[in-house]
Amino acid sequence: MKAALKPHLLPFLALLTFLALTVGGAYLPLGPANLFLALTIGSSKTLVIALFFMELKKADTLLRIAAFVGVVWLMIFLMLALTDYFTRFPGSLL
Amino acid sequence: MITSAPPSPRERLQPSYLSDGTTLGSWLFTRDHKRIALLYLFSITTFFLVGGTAAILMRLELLSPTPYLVTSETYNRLFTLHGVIMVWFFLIPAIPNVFGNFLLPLMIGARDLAFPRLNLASWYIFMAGAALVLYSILEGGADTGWTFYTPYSSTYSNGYVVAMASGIFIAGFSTIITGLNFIVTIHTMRAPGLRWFRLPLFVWSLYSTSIIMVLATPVLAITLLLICLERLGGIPIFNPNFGGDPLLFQHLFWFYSHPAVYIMILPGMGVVSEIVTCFSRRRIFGYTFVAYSSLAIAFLGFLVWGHHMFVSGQSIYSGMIFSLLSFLVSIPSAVKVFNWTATFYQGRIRFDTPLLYILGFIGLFTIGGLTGLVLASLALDIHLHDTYFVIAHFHYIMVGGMVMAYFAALHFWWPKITGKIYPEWPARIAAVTIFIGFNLTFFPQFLLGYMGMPRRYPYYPPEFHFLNVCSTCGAAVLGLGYLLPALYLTYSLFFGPKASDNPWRATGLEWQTTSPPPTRNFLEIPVVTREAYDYDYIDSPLLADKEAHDD
Amino acid sequence: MNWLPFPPEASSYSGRVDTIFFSLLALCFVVALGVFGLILFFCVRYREGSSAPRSAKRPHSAPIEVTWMVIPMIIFLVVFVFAGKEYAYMYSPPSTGTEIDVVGKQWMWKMLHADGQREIDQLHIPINQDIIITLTSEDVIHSFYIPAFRIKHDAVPGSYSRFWFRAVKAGTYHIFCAQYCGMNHSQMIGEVVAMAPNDYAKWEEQGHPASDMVQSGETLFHQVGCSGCHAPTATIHAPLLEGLYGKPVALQDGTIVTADRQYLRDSILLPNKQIAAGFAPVMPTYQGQLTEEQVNELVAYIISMRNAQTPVEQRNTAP
Amino acid sequence: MTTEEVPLAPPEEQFVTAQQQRHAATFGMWIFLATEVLFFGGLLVVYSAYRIWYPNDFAIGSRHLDIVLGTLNTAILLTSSFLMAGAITAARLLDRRTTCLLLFLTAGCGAAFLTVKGYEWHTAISNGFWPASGTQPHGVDLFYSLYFVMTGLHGLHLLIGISLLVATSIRFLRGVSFSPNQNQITLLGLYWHFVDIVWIFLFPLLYFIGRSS
Repeated sequence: MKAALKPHLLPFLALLTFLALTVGGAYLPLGPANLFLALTIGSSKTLVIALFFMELKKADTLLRIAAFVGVVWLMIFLMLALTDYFTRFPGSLL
Repeated sequence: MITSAPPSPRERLQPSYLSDGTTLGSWLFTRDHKRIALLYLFSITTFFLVGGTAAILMRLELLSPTPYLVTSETYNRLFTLHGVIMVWFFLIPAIPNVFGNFLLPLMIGARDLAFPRLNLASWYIFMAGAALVLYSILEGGADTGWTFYTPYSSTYSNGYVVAMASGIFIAGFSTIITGLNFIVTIHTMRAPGLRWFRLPLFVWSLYSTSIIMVLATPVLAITLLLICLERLGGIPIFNPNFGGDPLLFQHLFWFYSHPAVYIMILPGMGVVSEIVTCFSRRRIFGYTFVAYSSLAIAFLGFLVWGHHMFVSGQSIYSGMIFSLLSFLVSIPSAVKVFNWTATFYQGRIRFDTPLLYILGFIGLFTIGGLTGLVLASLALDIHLHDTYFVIAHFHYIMVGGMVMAYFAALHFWWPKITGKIYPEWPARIAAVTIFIGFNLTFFPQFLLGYMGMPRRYPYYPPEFHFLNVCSTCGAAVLGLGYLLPALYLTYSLFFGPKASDNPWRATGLEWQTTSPPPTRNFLEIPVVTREAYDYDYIDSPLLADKEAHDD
Repeated sequence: MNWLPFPPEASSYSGRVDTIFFSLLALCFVVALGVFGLILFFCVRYREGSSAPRSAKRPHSAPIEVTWMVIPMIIFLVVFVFAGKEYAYMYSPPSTGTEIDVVGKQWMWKMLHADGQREIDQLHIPINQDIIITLTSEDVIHSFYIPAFRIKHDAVPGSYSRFWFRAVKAGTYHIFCAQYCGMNHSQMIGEVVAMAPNDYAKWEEQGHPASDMVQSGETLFHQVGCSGCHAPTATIHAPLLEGLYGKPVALQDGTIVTADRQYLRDSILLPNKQIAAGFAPVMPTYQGQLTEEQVNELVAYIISMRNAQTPVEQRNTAP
Repeated sequence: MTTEEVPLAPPEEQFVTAQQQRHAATFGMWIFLATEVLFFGGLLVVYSAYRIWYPNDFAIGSRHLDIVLGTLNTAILLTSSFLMAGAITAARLLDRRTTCLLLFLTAGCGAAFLTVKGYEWHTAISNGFWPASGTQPHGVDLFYSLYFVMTGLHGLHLLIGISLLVATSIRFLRGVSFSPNQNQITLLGLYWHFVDIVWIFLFPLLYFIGRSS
């Protein structure tokens, strides 16, 4: 049991600290930067899981591209769709 | 004329995939990509006929300004049925699932796709989705149009929207699985020596189409799921009475649907590249540019969906952004058309049926593409949006382009699929009839569009009457044209002469195995040493005597 | 350009839209001619068995490829700029003009003139005057389309869309519903009657306009209880509406918005969407109790008070 | 201690080497995960559009969610990912007992997450926050429509994951041979980690709006 879990302990602890960070960070009065902070911590947690638990670190570039292509397309969709929502009514700029 | 040769010695060793098991079970539980391709061929042909009858009924209805054949209620259900069946059950699966399934392993020198069981599952999922859509049609059908715009589809329509939407939701998974299967196969199972830039351009177009299939269809799934939740569970996602935004539905829907129209046309472009090179006996002009233009279409196709919403109340600035991007997405298509034209230069052109269809494709697709530019310019789209100009534009690309390419592929690979040769002259007559019927049907609709006739109108003011009558006459000729291939192709199944391994003397690994090919495709996996479309080598005298020496 | 069966150029910018269309069409014709001509020429010259020279087999030439990518891009940019400018011009109405409210309802168009005149599926307008349309819908998405004026805009339920046109040719033209909206979508056809100014004036009198929109707005203001809180004499601490229209309003979350029609409409139907600073969110929503016309009348009444300088002005700015 | 590759079973007939088959399967799984990213992505676009339109109402809705339970749920899912990674390593070491145990524990964490989430749903509904309540302002109604749809969809994916985990661990308890199926556990692990990543993004987006002001 220990042999199986030992290699993954370090990433797991990193994840827990990130969790504590993000919950703590939620209460800091940063205004819009709050969302940015939450998303960066979220993506760093995702990176830890992807690289260590999902073994992207050892994977070849093909798997890495397949891993990130979905996120890239989502960014395209979000950015272009939100150009409409940011500019449709004059007062709605974040 | 294509050559019909006596069966080559290797033929007797390996039974063809058609004669390898004749029980129903051997067809319904097959894992052979070629048999699954034929299963898809039968399914989409029936759906093409169903969608076609709906189209003919609509055209008959439009013969007179006031409805005389069907009430406007039935007309609304007819155009919804025509849209849904044609888009999701004919255009999207036609070339990828039939010719992609059949030819991809053959073209890259593999014995089958990466996941054969998943491939069969995709056909069953496709038929399950089709069953749900047919159930919805038989119960009365949805009357929302294939676009399902809210709030009409979610609150006001009384048709069977949830049954139709879940049918398409399920059929969407069949597209995702096909795309996933193709991407993995192309990446991991190419024959030795078959580098990316030696791949036939049909494989490049299938690769780009699979990228769109995999990345766009999930958004359709979530959109249809949200409509069903809103309609059944009353969860107000797009409902304006709860502060929701109907335009948000349009953003989600068109983020899928515009890449979906590239899923429909890209494989057709791959077929054109194959046939243009084979019948002008010449290497394609600018191979890398044509290959990369497929990828460029796949990527840029995701950036332009807002041009469907110029008049919908979307902000002016995002309208500008989408209009600019829509102009950019036409560049790769233009590159393809120019390269095909340049490929005819200094070729030895033979006007067999596949090339007739492809000449029709290039002509009609160019007109369709150019009118797309007209619709992408903002000021003109204000006038032309939701009119018959748009109907003519996308039919020029879908029917004039994609269906012509589908028929060209059907005739070009018919000897390889069935081992029989179709009669040449009836095929040429059919091709010309389809071309004439098509233009008579859809060119008047451009004029109707600029005159301001809106789409989805069973009633219309009398000044549009004459052009609608012309369009209906054209539809009759077009309908007849589509029936002709069914006749002489079935005739060729029983009475057609036996086809040799390579009747067109074309390049490509699929022509180096017997036709119809054995179940495991190749006796031994071929090693590729030559560049793609090396027709100089095939036509060179030294190959002719080497082959004579072989037999 | 009227020898073609195309609709007449009856609005100020329809001429410009036609010129863009026909110049782009000519451009496309040239390109199509080039491609088809070349293919035809090659097919005849290089058909099988012809004796044409076939020596130079240069299957690839990057410069040609780049040129037929760059040239179309430049042409497209030029067309984009012209069409984009026109688009912005058509969809941003001038500040002053004859205001008309159009409400799309399942299978009819309801027009509401500024002076309270109501019309169904008919729109009488004077020519050579800027007409500003405020468009909304009561149920599903419709699309207000006048081919003769080359103008179209979707009527989206839940929000106002504003655009404008100026008729330059008298006559009767179709109004179509271009966005599919249900069973009688194809019968949702109306008529625009563009009239010379004196005919329009004659029509206006005998048209005996019902009570003025602002007056009916005022009666409604008291009828449905707005005056209970918003009248200057009211005891309840609610934002004063005199002089509100067009002025900036500070919201509770610190942002500043201008009190335009959308803000007024949202405050009536969705009061908690944007709460004014310093006021409790106690206002009840009128969603479902008022029809679109009544909301329009209330908004018109509030707009009519925009320059009413009452002593209570400073009360608005209470902390 | 490197986990050396256990000799693989002969590949299916359309593949040339077993290594090629494993690589194809893993690549296929990653592509499937890309489709899932876009499936949840559609919901993220709806969320962002309405968050721009109704910043205050989303803050009100978010404050009514219990952040302690949310943090607990995230911790549970992170541990389940940790256990899942352990199960994959145990499978590579051919340690049958540990693999089954870790698979069961991961499924247990998933079940714990669902119970906590069920409790949160119950409290939200009893407080009068459900999709079309009509009593709340529009933005709050939309927030809770999104909350229920997003967590419901995520819960459904969790349910599928749990049933696969239980089924796989039972098959291994019954002594199914390891070598050909080693790949299946890795694929299941990829799916499970993905479902955890979805929650990692859902948690701050749903629970943290307007906490600081």
